[in-house]
Amino acid sequence: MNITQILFFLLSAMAIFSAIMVLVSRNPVHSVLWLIAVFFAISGHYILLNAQFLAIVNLIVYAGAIMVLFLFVIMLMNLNKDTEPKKNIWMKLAGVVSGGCFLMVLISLVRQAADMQGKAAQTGVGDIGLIKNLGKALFSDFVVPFEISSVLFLSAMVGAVVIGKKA
Amino acid sequence: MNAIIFSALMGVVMMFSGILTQNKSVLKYIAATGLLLLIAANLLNAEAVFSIKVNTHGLISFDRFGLYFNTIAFTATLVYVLLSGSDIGKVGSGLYTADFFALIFFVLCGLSILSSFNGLLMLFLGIEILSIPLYILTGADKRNLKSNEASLKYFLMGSFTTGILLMGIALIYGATGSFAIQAPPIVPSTGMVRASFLEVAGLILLFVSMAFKASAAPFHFWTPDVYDGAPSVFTSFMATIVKAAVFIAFIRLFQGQAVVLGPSWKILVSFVILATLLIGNVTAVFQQSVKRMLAYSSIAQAGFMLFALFSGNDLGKEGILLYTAAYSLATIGIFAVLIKMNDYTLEGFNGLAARQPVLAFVTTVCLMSLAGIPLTAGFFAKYYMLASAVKAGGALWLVVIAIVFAAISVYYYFRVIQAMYFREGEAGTAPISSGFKIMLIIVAALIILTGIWPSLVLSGFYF
Amino acid sequence: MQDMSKLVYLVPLFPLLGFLINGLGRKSLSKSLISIVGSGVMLIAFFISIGVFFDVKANGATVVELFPFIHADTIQIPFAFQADQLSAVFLLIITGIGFLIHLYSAAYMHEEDTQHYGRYFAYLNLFVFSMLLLVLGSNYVIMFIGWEGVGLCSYLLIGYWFKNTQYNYAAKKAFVMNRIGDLGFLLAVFWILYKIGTVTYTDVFANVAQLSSFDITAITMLLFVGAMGKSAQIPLYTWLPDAMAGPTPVSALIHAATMVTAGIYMIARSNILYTLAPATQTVVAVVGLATAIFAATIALKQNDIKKVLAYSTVSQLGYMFLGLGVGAYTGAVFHVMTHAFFKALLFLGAGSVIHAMHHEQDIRKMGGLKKALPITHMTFLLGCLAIAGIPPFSGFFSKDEILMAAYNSNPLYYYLGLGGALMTSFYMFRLYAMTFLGSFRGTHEQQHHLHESPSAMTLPLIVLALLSVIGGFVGIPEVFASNAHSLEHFLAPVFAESAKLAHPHHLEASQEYLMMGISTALIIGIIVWAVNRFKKYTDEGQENSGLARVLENKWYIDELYDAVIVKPLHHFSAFLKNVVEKSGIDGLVNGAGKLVGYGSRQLRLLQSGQVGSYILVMVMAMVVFVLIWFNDHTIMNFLKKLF
Amino acid sequence: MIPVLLILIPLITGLVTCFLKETGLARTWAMLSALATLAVAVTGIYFYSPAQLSFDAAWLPALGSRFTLSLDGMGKMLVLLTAISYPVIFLATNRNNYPKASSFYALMLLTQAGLMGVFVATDALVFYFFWELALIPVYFLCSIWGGEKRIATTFKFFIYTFIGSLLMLIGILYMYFQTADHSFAWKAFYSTALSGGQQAFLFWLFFIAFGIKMPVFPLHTWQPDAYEQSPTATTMVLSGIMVKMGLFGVVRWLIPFFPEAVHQAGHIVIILAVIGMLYASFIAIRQDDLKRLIAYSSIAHIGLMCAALFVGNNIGMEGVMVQMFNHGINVIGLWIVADAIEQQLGTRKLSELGGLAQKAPALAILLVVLAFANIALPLTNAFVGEFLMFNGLFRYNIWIAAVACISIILAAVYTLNMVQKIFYGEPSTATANATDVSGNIRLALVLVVLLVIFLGVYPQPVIDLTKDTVQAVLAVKP
Amino acid sequence: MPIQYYIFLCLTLFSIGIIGVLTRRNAIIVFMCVELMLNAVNLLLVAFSKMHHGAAATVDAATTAGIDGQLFVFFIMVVAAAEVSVGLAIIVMMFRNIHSVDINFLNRLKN
Repeated sequence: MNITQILFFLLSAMAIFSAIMVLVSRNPVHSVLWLIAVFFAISGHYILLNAQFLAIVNLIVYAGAIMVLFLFVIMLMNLNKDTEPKKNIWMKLAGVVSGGCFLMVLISLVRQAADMQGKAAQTGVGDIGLIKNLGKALFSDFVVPFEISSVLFLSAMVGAVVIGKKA
Repeated sequence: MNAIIFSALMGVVMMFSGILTQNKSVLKYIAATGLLLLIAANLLNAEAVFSIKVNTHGLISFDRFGLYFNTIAFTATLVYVLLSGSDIGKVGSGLYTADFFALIFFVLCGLSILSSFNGLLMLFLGIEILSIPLYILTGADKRNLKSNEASLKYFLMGSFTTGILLMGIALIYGATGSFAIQAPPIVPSTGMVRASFLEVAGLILLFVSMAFKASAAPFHFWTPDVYDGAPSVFTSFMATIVKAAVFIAFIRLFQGQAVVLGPSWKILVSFVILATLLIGNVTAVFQQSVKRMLAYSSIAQAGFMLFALFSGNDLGKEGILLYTAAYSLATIGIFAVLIKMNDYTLEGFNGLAARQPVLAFVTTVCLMSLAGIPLTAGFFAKYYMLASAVKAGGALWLVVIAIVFAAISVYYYFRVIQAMYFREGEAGTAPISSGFKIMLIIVAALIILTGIWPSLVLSGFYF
Repeated sequence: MQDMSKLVYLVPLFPLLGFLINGLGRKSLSKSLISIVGSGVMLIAFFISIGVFFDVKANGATVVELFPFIHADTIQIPFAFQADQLSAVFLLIITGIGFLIHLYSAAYMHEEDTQHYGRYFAYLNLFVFSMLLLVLGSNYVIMFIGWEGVGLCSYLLIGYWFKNTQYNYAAKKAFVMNRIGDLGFLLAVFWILYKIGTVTYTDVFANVAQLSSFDITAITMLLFVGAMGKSAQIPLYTWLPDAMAGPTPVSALIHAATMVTAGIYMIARSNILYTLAPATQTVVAVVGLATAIFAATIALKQNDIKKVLAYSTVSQLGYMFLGLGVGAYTGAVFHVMTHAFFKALLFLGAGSVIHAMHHEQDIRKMGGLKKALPITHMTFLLGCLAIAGIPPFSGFFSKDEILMAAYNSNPLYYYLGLGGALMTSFYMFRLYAMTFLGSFRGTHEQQHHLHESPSAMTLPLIVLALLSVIGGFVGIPEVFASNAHSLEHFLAPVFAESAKLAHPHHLEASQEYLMMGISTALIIGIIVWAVNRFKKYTDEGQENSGLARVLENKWYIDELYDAVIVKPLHHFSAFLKNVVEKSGIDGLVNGAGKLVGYGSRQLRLLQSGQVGSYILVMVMAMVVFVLIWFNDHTIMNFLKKLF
Repeated sequence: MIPVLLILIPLITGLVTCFLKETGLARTWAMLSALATLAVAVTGIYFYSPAQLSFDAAWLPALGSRFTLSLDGMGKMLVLLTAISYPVIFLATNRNNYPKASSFYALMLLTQAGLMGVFVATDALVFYFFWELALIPVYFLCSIWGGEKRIATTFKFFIYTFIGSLLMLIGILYMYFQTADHSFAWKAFYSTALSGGQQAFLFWLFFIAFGIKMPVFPLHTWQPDAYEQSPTATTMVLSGIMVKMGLFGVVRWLIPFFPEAVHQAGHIVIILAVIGMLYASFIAIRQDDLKRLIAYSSIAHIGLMCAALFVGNNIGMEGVMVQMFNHGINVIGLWIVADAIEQQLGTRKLSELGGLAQKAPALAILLVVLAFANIALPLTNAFVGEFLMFNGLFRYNIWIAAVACISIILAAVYTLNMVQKIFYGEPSTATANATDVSGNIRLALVLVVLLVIFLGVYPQPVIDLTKDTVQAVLAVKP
Repeated sequence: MPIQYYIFLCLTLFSIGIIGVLTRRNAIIVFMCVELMLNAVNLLLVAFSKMHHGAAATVDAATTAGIDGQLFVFFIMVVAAAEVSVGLAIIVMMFRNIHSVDINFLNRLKN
């Protein structure tokens, strides 16, 4: 086990544990914080995979901006305590079971996938994840979607204004 | 590319015109003019006279199928705006009319992307550009709890589905290393198709998420609630043009994938068709609210549109165009009338024929078109779907079942006709302008004309 | 009289004209005009018939084709008339007696108001027209037209007094029973058409050889079923007595000149087929004989003057069928003729009595009418003598011919037939004695109004009485004078083919004389006994018991039919209507609709409104989809097995 | 051009009628239109050559469907029936004051256009179109102007027939893909060879559609209700002409295409039809409602026609042709009487009627003639048809024919029952103040009765008219 | 790292997200679970991207294969951000009206 593997497993464990904590936390604020922990773990993975740009963006956009927005809303609504009444236990069970089933069938599918046998993701090497390369690609091959996503933002903006404005 | 650029630009124009004027009819006519421009631009593109050349690096490809669909969708939107445009201003506080129009144009931008995407990235972006404005339009009536609820439901389920879609894309990417829509894999001499399990899983997830957007059972659950809760004007838009776009994308995406999925593809699709027809038609029978009935009926219609996917031949592609045109026109017509009604329940329609003969007549034509009665556009729409399935072969049993459900659909569509014509009542409506009536009559005439001579719509579009 | 046969279509045409004139003009024409038209057309028809008769006699048969009736594919059915010996005889009977009945009706029905009077004559003319079609047609289809036509007219005339529901039932019964027979006839026609390809008599009879013996038996049996219905044989006879509901002249027309003789005519017409089908012949003979005796027993105890006559008709028809069954076609036709004379006479006489008695028909309430109605009495007596078979009255000759032929075929037929003849004389003279002899048993008012009928009514009686007396001389049997049977000679061409196949073995003349003597003696004895017994009849209102009661109630046959056939059928159709249709088939259809409604109410519950459950279903569906993909081959195989 | 005119005249006049506000005007206009159609039909049929009786124009080139119309013998006969019936129907229902008369007459004329189209179409898709065009106006006619339970009843009728038509559509589609050059033309269907399995499958798809329309047992339950609830004019069209669409369909669009299946499944159909005849006759015996009685009697008659269609011999088929025409005439006559009674007395319960013969002798006589036509008495028109049909059936199977023949007895029972209960006996409270029919109704009835008798005595015109169709249809042997 | 590890990890995270959506009633937390699902996808995409890059790099060291996967992640983030802004606006609007973010209260529309 080299350091990469150790880091991988560590980060994975952290991600999964934090993800589960997001679910089980009664307090929404805790959930948000656990989710941020998940994002950090994932960013760690990105770094392991030599995708530094995404790692940073993930931290800034997700863990930073988006989660702060969440926190902000939760605070705004004063939901920072355990307000969620108990959900029907059967519904919960059904949710867990079907989610579990989903995982099971997908994993069994992937395990049988012959073309994934023996393949590995590069860790620590390869420079496609560097901002220089990504930027080049973004503004050459992917310039159309990049521009188009502005429409998305525009409509999100309009929407947020329309919906968010009082009255 | 014209359509995408112009629709986005028109969205911006609408936003700004909202600053310049609050006059709703002016806004309506600006939008209508914009749509005319859009149609013209798209037609120019389709006729290869003028198009803005952009190097999309293969991410988008414009073909006749997509461009033709754009024309249909834009025309339908134009009809929609002319018919119900003035009702858009009445939604919510009435302050955001320009923004609603802008959002509609952004939806059209998403629609143009969906009709011409050439890779999963553009599909994803297109769907999101289509969906996000819709979440907002659904919740546009902010004081109305039903509208709020519909919006939140739509949003939660929609974003969940986005997750599913993305997982599907990721798995496909893992298997193929690209986001392009796959050409059919080479069939080895043994006749067996060796598809990567990962790709299969991805396709299934993709199928599920597209089925969700197309409101095919068992992923349809959002449809009745959202259509019911959303302001009726926007329901009209969502149930017609948006839905049509999703179907076009669906077919674009899955043509050729049938081979990858192997024999189970037909099983899957026929299962979905059956479930959709069953739930859509049978549940609609019970509904007392015409609006909610139309929501279920749109599910049922989706069941029929899925035949194009099932058969996967050119007849199906031609048919889906006609279907979207016929279905959109009829549904827009009905909704335009529905919006004017004081009471959305069946009782509310009682005796409409005596009080508003034009409204009743046009509604009847529209309902008949939806039911697929000959001499209306809806007949040829259904006809093409069934024909494509028969041509594809091996699905006669499915076609027969579809026929039975079509008969059930007559039941609930005709209940409205019965209410209007055969029952006594005081159907109350908002004041009706004569322009509105003329527009309605044009819609009815279009439906009947297409029903008698469908080549009008399909001319120049045969594969 | 040359070429008179060519004009044979005029014979039915005139009654048809009469029907149209009287039918359409029943409101505008006066009564006398109506009766003149009604009777006049008959008279003209009668004259033409005479012409035709002599033409046929001189020049043989002629076929007159009017227009193609049905020409479809290989079927060629022309609307054509055939004037030959058989039809000529019937023409004379029908138009002649028909005319007399029309004449009689003119007076008898005079109380009716003009409109109904016109209707009556129209029906009467139509009746004659139908009968003429029946006997004149040159093929079975035209015969069938007449065949059904007389059924229709009997329906109309029996139900002439339509206000009376009972009468309507009788009319309906007559029609339906006739239809049962018609069904047999129709099937026979189909059979002939199928096997021979034509229904024209001459072609059919010429090609009998194409038929297997099974075919012939089947065809003749089916035809006989038709005859049973029309000529009121067991088991389809019950309509005829009920048909008394119509006006009395109508009964005379039905019983004497038209309708009931159709069966005889048809079998005589198809004689060659019957001769080739011995099995059917036996059936015909047995059914005829049974009917003759059975009806006679019923007649013994009837008290309605017309009912007695009606059962006597049934009985006499039985004799005719006996004659047909034993191959004595001429005898049967002969009996038709004489029977037409005396039965018309008797009915018209009865009508005269009823007329005088103000529509009283119960003979228990009559008696001693001899003085009040001298002409009626005299003619009626002659009629009774004729039907009883006293020589030299007409009935003797014809009945004797049939019985002799029956003896030749099977002596048992003869003995039973003789028994029937004895009963005939008994009930006829019981009727005669109770009506005309003894003392009057009716009300004083009736007695006060008793009077002889007008001459329009008595004239036909006299003519018919004359015919009844002398009518038998056209068929003097071989034993009395050789070659004196002019009717047989005349009809010989019609029965020629059958005659070739028959193996007649004549009785010794002495034996024949002996049998005639004994039977005549017995009949006279019975007559004397009956007259003596019933001329002192007093109406004490006593109830009959035992066999007499059974006879009075006609062996309870009507009740039996009602219980065995009519009621079950009614229950069956009620069951179909109320259970099978409503709850069964329609229930299924409506049930499908209800099922959809129920499904709708259940399916809507899926739409719980909870986002969580919606997504749950989605996730489960995804799992199922993946599983489907894993097992696609299993599923495909399953589906293939299913479809 | 004639076939086009036959469709266009009622279609255009019908559309025009929508805009005539005045009742009397609409009525006259409709009558004129019907007469014009009749004139065109008669001229076309008797004075034009076959070439002039067909029409061909491009319609949906991509679908392989052309707007082709042509008139053969059976088509001529049914066109004639339709053309004759309409003036009679308008005449007889002239006095029924339908509210919104202009819409009423417009829809009636549209129905006529549809019917005409069905009878002249030689392209399957065109045929299907007209098939439905004939149905939709009827739906509105019945639902708006019908009786008390009209909405539910008509709805059932509509959905019932709609399912049938859709099944036929699938059949048509399937056939379309089997044809060599992907065409809907009758000729293309005709010359397409199909395997036995395909034939059997298609046979039932088509037959159910036609069988519902006829209707044949056990698909008949919409019919008595629909006849009972519809306005009489529509009932006349429904029973007089529309049911012929089913029979027509079988002859034109079924028998020539699937000879093998007809040979095999025909047996089942014949047995079903014969069961239906007896079944309907038995039910008719117990009917108290005049309209329902006529309806069930009609089912019985149609049953015979349906059976005779499948016997596969000329005689039976020719009988059907004759009977199609005659049944149309007769049943319209019966409905006129039923309507006259109901309009005047306000009831059609047999148990409440009686004694009408005294009050309305003319009506009584006319009905009696029609009643006897209904039981196929010789010299009425129905006899010829039934004679030929039973004959055909007899050639097919003696036992089936014998059983089927029982219906002629049952027909006598229920028809005479009807006549007796309406007309005979003493007048009831309902009929005490009745008056005789007069004016238009009388004229219409007299016309019908004259036709009944004329065609009963001289049926040859109808036989000659349809001879070619019968021969052509039966030329196909499995 | 063997790609299977990444797949398992991401599917697990994804499923946890699904389970969260199914079991929680707080709309915000449900939404957060959706974000978790998106992140699982992101990680998977990056892993695949590196896998394909690695495979291609053995042939051509200068290849940019796999870069599209990472760009896709970028776009997902863009969309997610837009979605969040709209979604939270909707939730806030909802909260304003019914003073709750419990999705079980969303049951006016049913049947």
